[in-house]
Amino acid sequence: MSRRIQITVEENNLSVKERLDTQTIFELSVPGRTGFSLPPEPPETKGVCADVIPERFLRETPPALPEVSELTTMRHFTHLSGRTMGVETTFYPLGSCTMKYNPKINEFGAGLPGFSNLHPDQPASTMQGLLEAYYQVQEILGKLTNLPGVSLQPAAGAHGEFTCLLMAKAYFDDKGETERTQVIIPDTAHGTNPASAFRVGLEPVEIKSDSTGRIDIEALKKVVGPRTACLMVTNPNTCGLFEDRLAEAAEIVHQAGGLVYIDGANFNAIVGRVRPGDFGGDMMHINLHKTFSIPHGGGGPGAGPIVVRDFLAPYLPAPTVVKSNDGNYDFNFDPRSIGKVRSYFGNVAHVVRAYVYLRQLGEQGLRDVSDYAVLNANYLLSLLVDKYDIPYGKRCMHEFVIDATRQKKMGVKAVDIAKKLIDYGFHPPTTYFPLIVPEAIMIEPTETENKEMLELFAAAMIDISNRGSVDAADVVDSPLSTPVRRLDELGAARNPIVVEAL
Amino acid sequence: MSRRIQITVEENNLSVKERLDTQTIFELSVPGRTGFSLPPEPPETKGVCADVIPERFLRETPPALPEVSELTTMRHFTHLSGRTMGVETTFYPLGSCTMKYNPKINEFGAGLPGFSNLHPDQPASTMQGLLEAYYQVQEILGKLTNLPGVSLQPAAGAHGEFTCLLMAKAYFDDKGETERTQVIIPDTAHGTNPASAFRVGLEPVEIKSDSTGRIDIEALKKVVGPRTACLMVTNPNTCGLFEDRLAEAAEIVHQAGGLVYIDGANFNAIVGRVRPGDFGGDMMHINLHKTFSIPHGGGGPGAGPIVVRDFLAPYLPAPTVVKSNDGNYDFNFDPRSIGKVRSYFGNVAHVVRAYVYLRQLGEQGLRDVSDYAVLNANYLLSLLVDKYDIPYGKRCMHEFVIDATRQKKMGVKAVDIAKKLIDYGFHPPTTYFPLIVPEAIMIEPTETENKEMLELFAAAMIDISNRGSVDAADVVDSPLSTPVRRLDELGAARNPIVVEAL
Amino acid sequence: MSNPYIQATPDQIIEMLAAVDATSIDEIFNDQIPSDLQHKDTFDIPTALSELELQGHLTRMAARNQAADSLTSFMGGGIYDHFVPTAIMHVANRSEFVTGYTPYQPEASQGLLQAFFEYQTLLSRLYDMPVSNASLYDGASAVGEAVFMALAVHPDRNRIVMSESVHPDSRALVATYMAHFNTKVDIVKAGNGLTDVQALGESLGDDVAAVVVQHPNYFGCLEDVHGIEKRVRESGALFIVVADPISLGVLAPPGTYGADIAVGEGQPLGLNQYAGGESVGIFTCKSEFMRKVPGRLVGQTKDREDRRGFVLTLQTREQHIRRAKATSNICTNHAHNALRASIYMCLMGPQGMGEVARACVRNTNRLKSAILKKHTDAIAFTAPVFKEFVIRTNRPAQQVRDALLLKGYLAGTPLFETCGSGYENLLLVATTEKRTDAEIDGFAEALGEFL
Amino acid sequence: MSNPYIQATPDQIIEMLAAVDATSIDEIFNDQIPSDLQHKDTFDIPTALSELELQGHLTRMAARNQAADSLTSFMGGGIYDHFVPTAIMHVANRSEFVTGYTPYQPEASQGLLQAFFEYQTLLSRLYDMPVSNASLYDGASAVGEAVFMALAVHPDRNRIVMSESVHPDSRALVATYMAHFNTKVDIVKAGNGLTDVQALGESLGDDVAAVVVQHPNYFGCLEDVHGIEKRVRESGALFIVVADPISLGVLAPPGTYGADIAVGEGQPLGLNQYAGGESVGIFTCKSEFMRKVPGRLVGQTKDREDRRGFVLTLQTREQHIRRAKATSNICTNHAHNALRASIYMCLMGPQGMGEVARACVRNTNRLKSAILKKHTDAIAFTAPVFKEFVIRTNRPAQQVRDALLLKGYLAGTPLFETCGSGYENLLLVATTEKRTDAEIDGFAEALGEFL
Ligand SMILES: Cc1ncc(COP(=O)(O)O)c(C=O)c1O
Ligand SMILES: Cc1ncc(COP(=O)(O)O)c(C=O)c1O
Repeated sequence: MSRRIQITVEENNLSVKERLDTQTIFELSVPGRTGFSLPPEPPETKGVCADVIPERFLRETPPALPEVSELTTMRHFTHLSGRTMGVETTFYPLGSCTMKYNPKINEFGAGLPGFSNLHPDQPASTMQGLLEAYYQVQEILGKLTNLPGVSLQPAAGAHGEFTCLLMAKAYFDDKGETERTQVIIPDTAHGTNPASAFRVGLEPVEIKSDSTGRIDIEALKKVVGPRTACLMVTNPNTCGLFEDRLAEAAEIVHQAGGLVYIDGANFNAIVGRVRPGDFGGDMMHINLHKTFSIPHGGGGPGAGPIVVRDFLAPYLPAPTVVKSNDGNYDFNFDPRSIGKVRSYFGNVAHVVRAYVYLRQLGEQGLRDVSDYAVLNANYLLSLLVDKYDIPYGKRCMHEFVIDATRQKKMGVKAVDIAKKLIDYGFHPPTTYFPLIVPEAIMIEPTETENKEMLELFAAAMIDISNRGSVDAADVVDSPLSTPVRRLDELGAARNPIVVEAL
Repeated sequence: MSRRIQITVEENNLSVKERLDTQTIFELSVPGRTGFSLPPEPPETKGVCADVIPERFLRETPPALPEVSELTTMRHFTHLSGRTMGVETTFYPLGSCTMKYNPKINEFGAGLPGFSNLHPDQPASTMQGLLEAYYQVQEILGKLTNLPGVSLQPAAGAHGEFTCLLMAKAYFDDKGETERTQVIIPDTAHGTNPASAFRVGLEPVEIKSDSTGRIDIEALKKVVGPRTACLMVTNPNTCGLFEDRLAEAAEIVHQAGGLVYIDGANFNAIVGRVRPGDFGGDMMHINLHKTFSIPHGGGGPGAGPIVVRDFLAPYLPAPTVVKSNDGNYDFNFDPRSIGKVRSYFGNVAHVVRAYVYLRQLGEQGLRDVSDYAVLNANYLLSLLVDKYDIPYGKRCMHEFVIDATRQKKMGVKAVDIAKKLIDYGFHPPTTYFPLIVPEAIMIEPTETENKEMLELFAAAMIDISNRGSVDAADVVDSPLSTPVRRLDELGAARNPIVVEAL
Repeated sequence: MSNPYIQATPDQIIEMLAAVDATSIDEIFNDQIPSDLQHKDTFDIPTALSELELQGHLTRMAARNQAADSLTSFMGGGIYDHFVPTAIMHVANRSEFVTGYTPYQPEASQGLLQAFFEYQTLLSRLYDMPVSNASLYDGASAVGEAVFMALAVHPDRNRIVMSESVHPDSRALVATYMAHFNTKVDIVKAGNGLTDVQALGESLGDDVAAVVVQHPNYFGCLEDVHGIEKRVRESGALFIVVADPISLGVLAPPGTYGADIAVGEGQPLGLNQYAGGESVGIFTCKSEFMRKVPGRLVGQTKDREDRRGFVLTLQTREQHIRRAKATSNICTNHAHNALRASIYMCLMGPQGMGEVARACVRNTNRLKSAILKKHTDAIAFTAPVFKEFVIRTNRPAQQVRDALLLKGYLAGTPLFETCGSGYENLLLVATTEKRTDAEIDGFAEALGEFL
Repeated sequence: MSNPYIQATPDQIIEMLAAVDATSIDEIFNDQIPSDLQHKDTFDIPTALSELELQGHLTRMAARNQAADSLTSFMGGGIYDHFVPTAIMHVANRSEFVTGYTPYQPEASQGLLQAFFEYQTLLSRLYDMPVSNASLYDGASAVGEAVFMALAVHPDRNRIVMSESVHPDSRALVATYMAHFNTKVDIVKAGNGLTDVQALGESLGDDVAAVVVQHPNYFGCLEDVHGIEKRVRESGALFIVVADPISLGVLAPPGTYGADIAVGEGQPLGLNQYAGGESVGIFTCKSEFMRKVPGRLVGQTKDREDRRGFVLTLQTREQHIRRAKATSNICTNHAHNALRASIYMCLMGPQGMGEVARACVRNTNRLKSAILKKHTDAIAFTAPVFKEFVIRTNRPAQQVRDALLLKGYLAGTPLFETCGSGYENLLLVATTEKRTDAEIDGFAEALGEFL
């Protein structure tokens, strides 16, 4: 990340360095310049559209895309990458996001042309290698969760939630229980949970967590009943706590005829050790881009496979992959399937990556994931416990939430700590989530970080708190090392500019 | 490139950010940590060495390599890349180095496993695709230079020089002219020329350039004679000037029984327009990593193919690639060959890259190379001509040398201008070469840069000169935007530390 | 250690356990998780392979697929064998782009944010629509989101009208998405390869929230978008257009014929085919709907020192703020695929987009003519097309596909497989800019006996 | 424009020409180059192909090679099918590393310089030699440079003694390099696969500047380096050792047995085989020779603010300063391959280097045993080996190689092709850590009939 050096050759108020680094690709455009290498266009092709396509269908002017060279394009995006932090730039303890290292052998598999050049409408016989990967990932995810019905179609976690809730509705419809329209969701839940519920025409019912940050069984009992479609729980929850009474809660919901949905975003904490099917889950999504080492791509694509109990499996989106007795693989379209939630087969390249990861780690390697994710989180927590308020005790699963209320009193809020961390060279943790902790800082180190890094980060956190107590303004003034300082987000929303003017 | 922000958590005098960014890989090592994924070692393998290898051959302790994870390694080298400028970071007008854009389609070709997994001892019948690329590159280079004997073996330009001079010696030996031991080299020559001459047991004889920066024909006449093995000329020369009397000079040398060697480092200026065989060259090396778009790799590998006249072709290093009547390709070992100058076949991946480049550009595209390399250089020169001394007039070939003597008088030397350019966001040009221009700044924009960039660079150059006249110290104090400021090179040489102490 | 990515050394584990007051990792778990919930048995999953072994294993696995790098592809129907410039992956694969998360901390991710802002601008200009979001999952779910948005714009309407010529997966997806949303989805027939505009007009009413049309449609044909728009406008419904971005190199963009929302599948913009799995959902709309847009939006703003910068904006639309009331449940989107599509559009520019599109038109026309020469009735639908069309075969198209596979062709999509009965002898073929004249002529020749 | 990498637009060309006072580009050339030197005719080279066409063209061309990803390789003799960790290229291919030049401006290239400093340190530690340079071209030219350096150290000596068991290309290269340098090169026989130490001793004298031995040698055998060193030491010549870096995972490094200069081919350190074309010349030596080292050296120093930094150092050794008197003519080296080798060594560390080396020993031993079981005389040389050995075949080894190719094996190097007559029925095979037991046993089986 570059510190701006003021240089005096200015034009439009931009220094040379800024002009080199910060213009948009549109500002770099020069009429007539090109960046492609296509076969020369035969003269007769110039007029082909007029010949075969009625004029009313034709575009009058070419689209106003930038006219730039390949070199300009490469430099431009290289500059943009230089203004972006990633896991290979620095520690990225963004809570709830499991920013673990993305192994490069995954990319080896995903990059093979034998996978990347397939067309989805090819016959299954011509993609047995791919279907085997699909089948294996289905099998393994089913076994890790003890929820044997698997679909790799959903494109992300939220998409998996939505898909499972659709399946729940179809299931209740089949049973004639159309009055089950409520989804019970603890107040620690991620925003996608209520949003997904709404999307399938269900009504989210929020319940408050108890003082330990977990499901309040009494509160649950109050709302559960014949209108309950689902209880939707994240386990470990977003406070980094294991819902140790979830089996009990599930029992209550099951008794009332409802289903239990597990938001598997935090599966990294328990993979290889606890099977969500064993603590009452009936359906669950898994973020391959969290637990299973798929890179996040700056926001996506991810992949949100779902795993469900046997009796829900027929409703899975179509198709799934099955293995026949002769050892061949094929697609299966169950007539009871809820249908399609995505075109074709899901985020295929990610399934290949996950296949590689699962095969490389195996059973013991996966158990190591949760072991060391939890050890790292507890160790980092132990380093911060003196300086920061710890709402939920000294033990945590793979992540933990600290509360900067003490620091806020000195004039340094969670957001200020986050920004100052950037100047120390770290990507900040998640802030202000979960909503039930006022100055929440949610820290997830993951199993792939080392002790030295955790200590360095803790040193920075402690130093920021110390600074805050003597000179809050110094912290509030951060970040200073970034290409821009704090941005006017309110202004952006008030008068939104979402495309560059022509 | 990041500006250092001082953070107070210090340990060994290093801030957190410095510890994240600047440690050596050895400092990051932790005993017992590993970064590989190999099959588990069978227990019996642990002792296999003791079983089959006598103890005196065995290592007592493992090598003291760093013990780091894959993630640490990736972060470490990612940080190092962030402290390095490249052509895709910024304009890199390093004179004599032809820092043009390296097309990505070259990498597509070079990266195909069908090329990269070949073993050199495989029979020719199993690598016809590779041999075809070799053959085609040989053919095309021969035609572009009108020097039809081609070897792709030399690993770099200097290696090509050395190889050709060896061939010249072999040739003269065959003719019984063993007294030809002198190589006449103009004072503008690159240091590799005299160094290569010395390496084959020849004696470099330097001649001064004339006042136009070109070969002094009278000076040449004085030294040429029966002891002359070669005249070694760079054309265009390192002042960016075409040696327009080279044909005449060659005539003189040929009359005296000598050969003419062309240093083809500047071939980019004339490719597709002038064939060095037509202006008297008998042998020449070509830097694929200059004219033919091979990336420089931070110093190498390059590739230095040589092209020679027919009568010298038998002496080429072995093997060359030939095409037989049935259309198959094979290796050819000429008994008169000087032998081997490199193991196997040269820098094979680079030959593939060059093949791709030559095929993509074709004849007209190659001519465009020199056309626009020359236009760009002349245009940039025209923008600087008012502010800087121009030793050799307003016309140049693909590069030009300016003299900062005027600026030096204000207290700003060529080196200061170079360093200040870094703060403006550019890689500096070559400085203090050629040696005959005291405050030489040698600028080579290449054909792949655009007019806007040339103007931005010129603006920076002019601004630096202007600043120098009012505040020389500001320029001398540069660079400030880099991870380190000017380094003590003298101290480094006085007390060399070339490996990290254990 | 069985997991090569874990860095803790035995010594460090001891130190860390001491610091957290535990004697073993198990103890930390046992403190928090009832023992009976912990699975002590094997999971019975395949044994671990090292990276060394995986390189060979994966190479062999990929070799069990037959892909377009060894076969000649005439596949289309949503995913295409278009040219992918090599430069894209070289810069898109920089680890900052690959490994970063959604840019929640704008100062640490200005590069990503600017890239998404540029993506939005590029799509807005290509589709001639004032607003684009920062990507959705794929083309089909973009249709689904568009329908949801239309229902939010028209909360009093509960019917969607869709043409049969929309991609079958998009149709299926909308059916799934709406199944439990108290909304009816009516399909208008497209018998001769084109939406029956008359029937469409008749199916409209003031209960219709949106009409969805694809242009060029699934069968390759150009729809009477102007005629359709007029009818949609009259009904007050929103006009949702699904458009292939490559077609917009030459075709009039949805903004010019009155689309309220224009969506599409972005794979053709420099993404690999990847069995349909390397997708990006394009979502653009009119300005008036900006605050109802699903997914991420990046906005331009200023920092404290008045420098331009970019942030995620209008976040109050989103689930993490608005929860159930959000405009969509989307969180993770398809950012990296959007980035790659952006790089593609930058490299191509207006001229390259035009050349690619014209080459598609030309090649498709060449194949069509060659086929017509073989059999004058072999082209199923007569409407003008862009880059694909439907062939009528003299036997079930699946048999034709299988026979041509043996000759080295990926011969197209037997429509029976995607559209069901009634489509037995129809084969959908696409001809992109990558096909050479020799390939096209050879394919026409090979098809000959099946027409 | 036929060249896709040129950015000048027609308008800009006009402006630029005006600025330089020319009416055409030709005029700029004509001002400087006599017209008769300008080639106006065609160059008759193959016509241009666009990137779109090249992707297919190159894929087909590569498919005309049969490489180790589809065949099982037992090739060795200098270039090996070792495991290449995937991570290497992901970070080494960052464009800053790929496109930068030699770091002449240290402030702008600290990353490269530090990487080369680390490379030097890694090699120094692996070979147990106090100094390493920043790379040479390849293993063979590293031998050549070592010999040159020895001659510079001993300007009064003009003979080099080399064992026949040194890689034939290295021997050939030294012969070429010395052919015109007034230096004689004597070859000591290695009849039974090992240097004849007796004969070597006898060939020494006070005119010998250096003795070159390879260990493990070209035939795979471990040389009596201790015995040789003693004799070399007595003669006052420099002891130059060529050593495979992978072997040093288990073998005693050259520094422990008195090498003055230790060199090697770095391909096994994570570089692709690439027909021998992805090489790096390893060059290490004793401290006393530091100022005579060929090629680049990076040194550690401080900046004005006392921060650690790195620079090219001892540049007065080099051609651009010292010209003819330079320690070498090398300018461009093999920096990027050195970088990749560094990354390999970091990933492997001491433990990985040990495991790889032991797996080579184990696999080689397994193959040897299996072959011995087939035919007790089939192993040509009895000396202990590291990862390769020579098989005696019952017919010319070239025929064996060709026959086994049809069975999917790259069966090794027929020594006749590299060592000439006398070696007709000898086949050099290597067994790296990548070979599985099944592959080894299958190969032994397949060899059976040829022993
Ligand atoms: C707890 C939780 N649930 C659900 C999600 C949504 O997953 P996705 O972003 O893959 O849609 C997230 C993502 O951050 C999450 O943290
Ligand atoms: C004029 C000239 N000659 C020769 C060389 C040497 O070429 P190489 O570095 O490829 O050995 C160079 C390299 O900079 C050069 O500029």
